[in-house]
Amino acid sequence: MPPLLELQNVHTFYGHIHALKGINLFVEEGEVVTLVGSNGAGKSTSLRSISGMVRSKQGSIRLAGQDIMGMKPHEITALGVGHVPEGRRIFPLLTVQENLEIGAWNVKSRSEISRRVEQMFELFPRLRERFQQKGGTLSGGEQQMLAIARALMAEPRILLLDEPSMGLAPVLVEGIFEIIKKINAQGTTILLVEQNALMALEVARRGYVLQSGSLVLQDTSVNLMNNEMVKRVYLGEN
Amino acid sequence: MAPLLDVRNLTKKFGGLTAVNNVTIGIEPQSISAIIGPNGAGKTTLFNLLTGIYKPDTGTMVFDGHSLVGLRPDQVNAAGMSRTFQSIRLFHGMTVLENVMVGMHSRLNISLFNTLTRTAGFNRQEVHVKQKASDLLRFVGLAGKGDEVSRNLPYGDQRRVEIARALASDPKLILLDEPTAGMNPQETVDAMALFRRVRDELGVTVVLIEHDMRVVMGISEHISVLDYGQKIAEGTPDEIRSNPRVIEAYLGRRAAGVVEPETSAEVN
Amino acid sequence: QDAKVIKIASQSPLSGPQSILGTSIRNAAELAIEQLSGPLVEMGYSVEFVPFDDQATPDVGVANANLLVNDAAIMAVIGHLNSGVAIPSSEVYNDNGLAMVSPANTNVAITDRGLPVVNRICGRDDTQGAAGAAFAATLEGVETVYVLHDTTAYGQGVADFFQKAAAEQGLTVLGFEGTTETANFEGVIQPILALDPDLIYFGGIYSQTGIFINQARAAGYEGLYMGPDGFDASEFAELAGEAGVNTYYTSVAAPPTFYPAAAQFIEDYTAKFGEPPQPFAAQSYDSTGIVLAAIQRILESGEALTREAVAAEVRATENYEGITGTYTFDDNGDPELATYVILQVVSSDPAEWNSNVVLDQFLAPSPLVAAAEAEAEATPSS
Amino acid sequence: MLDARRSLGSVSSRSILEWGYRFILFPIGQMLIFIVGAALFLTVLAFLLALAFPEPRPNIVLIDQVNRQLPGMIISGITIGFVYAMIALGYTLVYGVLKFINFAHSEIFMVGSVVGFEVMQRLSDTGHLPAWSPVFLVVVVILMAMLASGLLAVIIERVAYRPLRGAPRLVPLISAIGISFFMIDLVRAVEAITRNDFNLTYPLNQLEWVRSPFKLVIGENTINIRPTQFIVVLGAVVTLIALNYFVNGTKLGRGIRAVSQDMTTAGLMGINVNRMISLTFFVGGAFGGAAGALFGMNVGTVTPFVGFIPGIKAFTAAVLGGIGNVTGALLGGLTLGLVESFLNGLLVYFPALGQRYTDVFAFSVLILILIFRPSGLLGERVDEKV
Amino acid sequence: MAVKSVQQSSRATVRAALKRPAVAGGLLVAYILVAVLILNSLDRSNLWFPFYSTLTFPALVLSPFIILAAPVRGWFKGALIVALLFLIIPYLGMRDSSYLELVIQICIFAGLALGLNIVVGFAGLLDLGYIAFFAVGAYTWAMFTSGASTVFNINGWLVSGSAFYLFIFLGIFVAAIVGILLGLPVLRLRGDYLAIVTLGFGEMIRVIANNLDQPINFTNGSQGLFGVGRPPVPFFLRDGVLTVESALGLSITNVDPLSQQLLFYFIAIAIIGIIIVVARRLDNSPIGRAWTAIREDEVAAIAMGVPLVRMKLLAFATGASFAGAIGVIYAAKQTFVSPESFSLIQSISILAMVIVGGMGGIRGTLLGAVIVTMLNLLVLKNLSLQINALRNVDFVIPIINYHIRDWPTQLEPAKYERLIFGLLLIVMMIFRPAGLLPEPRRRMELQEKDEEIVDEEISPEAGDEQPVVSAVRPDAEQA
Ligand SMILES: Nc1ncnc2c1ncn2[C@@H]1O[C@H](COP(=O)(O)OP(=O)(O)OP(=O)(O)O)[C@@H](O)[C@H]1O
Ligand SMILES: Nc1ncnc2c1ncn2[C@@H]1O[C@H](COP(=O)(O)OP(=O)(O)OP(=O)(O)O)[C@@H](O)[C@H]1O
Ligand SMILES: [Mg+2]
Ligand SMILES: [Mg+2]
Repeated sequence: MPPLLELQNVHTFYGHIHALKGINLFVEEGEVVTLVGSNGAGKSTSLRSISGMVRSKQGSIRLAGQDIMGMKPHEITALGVGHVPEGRRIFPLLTVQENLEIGAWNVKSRSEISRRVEQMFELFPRLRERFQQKGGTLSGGEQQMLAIARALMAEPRILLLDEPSMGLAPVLVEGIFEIIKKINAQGTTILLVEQNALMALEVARRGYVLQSGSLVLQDTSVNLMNNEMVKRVYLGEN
Repeated sequence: MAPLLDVRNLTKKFGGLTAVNNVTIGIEPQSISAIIGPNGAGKTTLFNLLTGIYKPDTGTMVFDGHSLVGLRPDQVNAAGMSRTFQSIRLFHGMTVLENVMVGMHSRLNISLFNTLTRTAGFNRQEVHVKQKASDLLRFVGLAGKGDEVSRNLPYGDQRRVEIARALASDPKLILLDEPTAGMNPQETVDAMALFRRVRDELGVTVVLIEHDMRVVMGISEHISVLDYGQKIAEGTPDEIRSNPRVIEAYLGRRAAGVVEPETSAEVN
Repeated sequence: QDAKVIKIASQSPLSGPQSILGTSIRNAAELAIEQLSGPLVEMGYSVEFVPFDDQATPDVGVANANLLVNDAAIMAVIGHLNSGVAIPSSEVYNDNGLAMVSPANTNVAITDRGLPVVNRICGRDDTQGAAGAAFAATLEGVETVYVLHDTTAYGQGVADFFQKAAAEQGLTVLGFEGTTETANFEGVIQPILALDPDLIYFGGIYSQTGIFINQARAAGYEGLYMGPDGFDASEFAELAGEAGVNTYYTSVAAPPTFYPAAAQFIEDYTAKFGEPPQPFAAQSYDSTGIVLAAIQRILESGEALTREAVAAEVRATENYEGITGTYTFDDNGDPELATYVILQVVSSDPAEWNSNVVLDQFLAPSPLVAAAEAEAEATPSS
Repeated sequence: MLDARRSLGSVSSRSILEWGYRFILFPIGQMLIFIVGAALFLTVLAFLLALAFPEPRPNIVLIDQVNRQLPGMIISGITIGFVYAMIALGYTLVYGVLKFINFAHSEIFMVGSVVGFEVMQRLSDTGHLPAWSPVFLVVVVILMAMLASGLLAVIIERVAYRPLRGAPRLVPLISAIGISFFMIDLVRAVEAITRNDFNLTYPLNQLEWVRSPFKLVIGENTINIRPTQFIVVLGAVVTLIALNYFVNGTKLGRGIRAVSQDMTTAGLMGINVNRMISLTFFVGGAFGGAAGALFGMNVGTVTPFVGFIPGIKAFTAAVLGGIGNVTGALLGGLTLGLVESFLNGLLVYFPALGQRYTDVFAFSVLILILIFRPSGLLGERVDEKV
Repeated sequence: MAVKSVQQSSRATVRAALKRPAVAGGLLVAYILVAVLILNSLDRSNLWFPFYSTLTFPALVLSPFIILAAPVRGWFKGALIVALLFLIIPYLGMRDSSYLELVIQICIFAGLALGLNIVVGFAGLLDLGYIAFFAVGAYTWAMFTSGASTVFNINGWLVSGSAFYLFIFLGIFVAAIVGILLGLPVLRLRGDYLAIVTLGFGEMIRVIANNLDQPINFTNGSQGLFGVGRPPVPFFLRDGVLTVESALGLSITNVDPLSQQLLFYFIAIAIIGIIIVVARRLDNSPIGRAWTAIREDEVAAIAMGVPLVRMKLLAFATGASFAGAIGVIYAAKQTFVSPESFSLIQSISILAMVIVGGMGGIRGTLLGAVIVTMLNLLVLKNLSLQINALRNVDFVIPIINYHIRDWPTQLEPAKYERLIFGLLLIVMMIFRPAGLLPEPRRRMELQEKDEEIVDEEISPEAGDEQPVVSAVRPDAEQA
């Protein structure tokens, strides 16, 4: 059986900037996999290439065996890829509830949508308290929860998370990682990008290390945490 | 010694929300201080009030003997207080060098006549501006990158450009809003060294907002904690780390425990 | 062997809302060249016609003028329709000694500037406005008037003359307003309804004034309606519909059907262009004829054919027998005697336009001629 | 009115009554309150003016004139105000989504008015016109105009704006101007060939009901309300309510709002962004078309140049209300219509000024409002969050 | 394969050869000479005159841009341009003064475009009422010297033509003051709000000009001011014309108007020269950097010490002053000023020049002005003239055997200049969104954008703005 997500030799460009230089990676069903790398290494670009936000020039991207490269984002989303983009990007003038409903755009049944909204409120009780509030007025942590919940509304097979802890207070960072574990436990496959490599490796089973557009390391989390280079550069130990 | 910046009873409301509530903070000259607090606590708003981007509802802000209340941002900048932004706001289409040169605006003699006639004074000033801008770029570690267009720089470098740009107006005090957000640990360590050099070598007082406890605890001498717009604690890193209210509202148990003093003190 | 080329240009709006009149001026000039250039062709010349579109816009008119003066073969310009365009453009013609004969410009400044190259064969707004006012004063029950204009050189000019003459005639002028509106006149109509004048005079052109009266009647206006020769186009009937019936208008150009000599012209024009000539078409035909005759005289006299000569010879025109009358220019380029008529719209059917009834008609001398006459009268008595 | 306070989780769980309140009663009430308020305010100003200048011109007692003109000014102000509002919606919707001013919108409006004419003229040519019932006729004319203008807007977006998405904002502005020039002349060419004319007069005189105004007697004054004015107001209200429902009450509307706030993320949510943008253009264009047909019926004659002035006015109205804000467009349009109507009605009596200065004063009002409310009447005041 | 590579390499050699100064310079000279020779031999009586002149004259007018871009020495460029401006064009103008007319019009619009470029391109303020300042300049001169009976005329206080040069400065000054007065209350507004307010101001100025004939006649209202004064032609210019005439054996019939045109020609290129220098010096200075900063991010700019309102006012006033100077020249050249010349459409077409050429860049803006003006005044006009000429001789298109005469009058191209212009605008924008000659800074921004856009629908940048009622910058959204 092919892995749920598989990238082979993916090249992506921004204008003349060669951001991804032949990435190979895979994610098995049910896994949490993390991508670690410094700024500009191409982590976000990898996720964007998968979800179709940027079009890769070369290589193949497969979802459960189906080639999704070159598809438009809304088509890829329909196939079960959820993406929580860098910087949350919730719809600031829609209410929390509307934001969630937008997440289930491809779901026709009203009752199904209501059921999922209810489910999200259970996962993130904080959102239930604010369901009528405009997205733009939420605090950073709340926005992050909303962004994750919104992506989950489509019940994706795989969730791409881009730096969910960025700019959050330490106490919230803990909360977010708890939630990631919880979602995964409920059966969602997760590809996680994090600056906070330590915590990312703690929740992930496997990890990849990216350096200026290329993969330099791949291993289980435990091994990576003990790797000297990883320790020095990404875990801040010397 | 009189504080360089003396903020008293500052309040700012947005509609029904009190973003900054009766905050009093004093910043000593030549110090490195941090302001921390949960998301939405009002930290950035405080910076915006100080730099004239928002007008306070009540309260006083005295900087270097002059009141800041009612000043426009450019006047605040001219008075000697400069800043960076939480979300990087470089002039993306301009080169790195030009970005820094713009930062010098309030220190320049801008005369239409001189500009059009290209007097000797004008040319001298231009040479000086360029020289100083490259010096600053070297200072923040971007020597040789002056001609790149700023939007093409990696994120970490963009943060450095912002700092160089803020330093260009020879400020007495610089406000850094989450300067290491999105940096990896190695870059963060470098950044901390840079902040120290700003204070030690340039004599500029530093105030920063951060969520990264390694930075906060590692370099700041004084920490103020905001929550729901109010100051809930202040003191040295050690005092803050053990303050139960701060732990509950902000740090969480893990962050409070994980960061060992030695780890952060050692980095350079 | 190539024939020597003489070109005659026309300038009139060929696009835009007034292009119906403008195109008619252009077409009639073309027809005139076709029909009247025979003698010149016999002398070995070919006469070409170069129409320009001034878009009823001064800027464009002047730009065209600057363009066409550089074609040395162009000997004269027929045009324009709009005084606002003719005045600045004629300054350019004047600088280059190029003769202009206008079939339609009624603004006083056209000729009062005394430019040697500028001539017209139609009447003037001062006389037209005054004639309108004098007529209005004779209408039963008319004591108050409300004067509108379109803020153009033409419309405002003639409305102003009407207003002054109306006051002199003892009528009360309730308002004098300019409007550039072209579609929705509600705002203009409200105060008129409140002031309830006996007559509205609108110094403007049919494309605007026709729509206006339609809306004014719908809003409840029941008084009389009057205007200058800008009303004179069959399109007025179409735009105004029933609301336009009985409208009075003055004109310096009676409908072609009014001139016995123009019958053949109407027939030829209709045959060539597939529609009947609009007002000023016959005048355009005559303007062109005057130019051609002048050129013919020069060639016959053996002089060099230069623009200066043409301009001088056009000005020297005496008793030219056109299809719309006999023309002699005074020293300013006005026709010594001009026709003025007062007409009334009889039907909302555009096809009936040429059967509008002529209520009154008179020949008035140009100001120069009038002054000379006055002097002549004064001299013996003193 | 377009503030979605709560999204429609499920209609079934809510009563029709509540739905009716939210999407019909509430918006109508809001409109009514605003109209009455604005008209009252301007009336008071007019009377104050009359007190200050009792006799601005010999033999003119201003207060009498105001008395006589008041109903007429209000009615015509509301009529044209609704037309402005409907056009303004097109500007505002497109602005909301693409953040640029669709300068070609005035031509979309013009095409609506021409299509309205064509439909009626065809009916008239074939002799069907007098036979059709007024309601049916009006509905058909408006729908055809909406369809044509809506499709046109979609085509324009595809041809002239989509290739420029992501370019600096002034670039589509220029191609919009190009489209505008092109459309004017194209319509002119078509009409020139088919009708040899471009003053297009609606064959309203064949319709008995159009010619009989409602006579409203107030005191000694009789005010004629033309049926077309009535149709304009009614048509505008109905379509505006429909739009309100569409934007705030339907899933597609929510999609449009999402796209307008963040196109990229909307794509990630599974929304086909291009389709939403086309839809927005269709809706905005259809409104422009409906406004065009209503305008045409009201004024009687249209030309290919008819779009320019209402276009500028509606653009002003959109900005006045707060560009990007749908309710704002409505209020802006009504405000502008009423202000203009009052200015037109009163400036006449001041010899040194006159109606020629209406636009000057109207723009001054706009500038004043913008100085005190830099984002328009309803524009939320965003101190940019830094 | 082999063939292809040979082709490629030969193409490469050609390209390399072209880069050599000698070759490039020779080609340039040949290019200009050929254009001049063709123009010189063209005769208006030729049936195809409009067609040929449409092909060649633009080639000549555009040659400075090619010269500037060519890989030749600086002095050589300078010499070529001087020869073009001071020998070739005046000579052609003596043969056919419509060329002078065209070049003067181009200069007038180029001056306006450069002024607007300061406001829109440099400082990023969308001004839709720019033409108002042009009007202010034009009226400043026209009011005092017109033949119409304005208040100045009645009192007999007529300014003599030689005051013209003084009035250019007065025009600059008055327009700048008006710019500041208008700008003060509104420059705090952002983006599209500023656009509508400037649009309103433009219309207000026009309406006021249209109505200031009552109660006191300043502007002669809608009738416009005609017979506006012109600067006296210096005797040497007229003598020069006569000398050249006899030297080259031309027969000039209109010596006086021609000398007048030549005078305007020299004034126009002088003023454009000055404007270019001023614009470049501004761009390349702390002021220019401050403007760019404002354009890119107002909040950051003000926080970095750039006084927003003052810098915006400066941009507004500078742009206005250019228009004021040009306005004085325009009034004198045209001898006629009326409110109709200052409509919104004019503001928009100047904006179109700036954007078509390449916003923010001086050379691009000039190119935009040249191209748009030539399109309107030469190409489209000539198209109509050509068709008309063919119609006059009953020309038959050979193969398809079509009589031009049969083309319906309803579809005369003269009536559809706007349509063609509109189409060209759209096409130009689609194929060169950054303008024909983009400023490097903007070109780069745009290229990245283009390619990063995934499927055409998504620009990843779009979202960060506060939506709906946004505080947007007037130019591209660069997140
Ligand atoms: N929109 C863009 N336009 C141009 N270049 C870009 C863009 N986004 C990213 N890049 C470039 O692509 C490279 C990879 O960027 P990417 O955002 O994927 O990095 P990242 O690993 O996610 O870093 P970060 O930790 O900063 O989020 C970098 O060099 C970056 O400068
Ligand atoms: N311009 C504004 N309008 C309305 N509310 C605002 C504005 N600026 C800030 N706020 C609100 O004020 C509160 C404080 O915001 P602020 O940005 O100062 O938080 P912060 O402490 O910097 O948080 P973070 O760590 O997430 O950056 C938040 O609730 C925010 O939504
Ligand atoms: Mg990233
Ligand atoms: Mg903050």
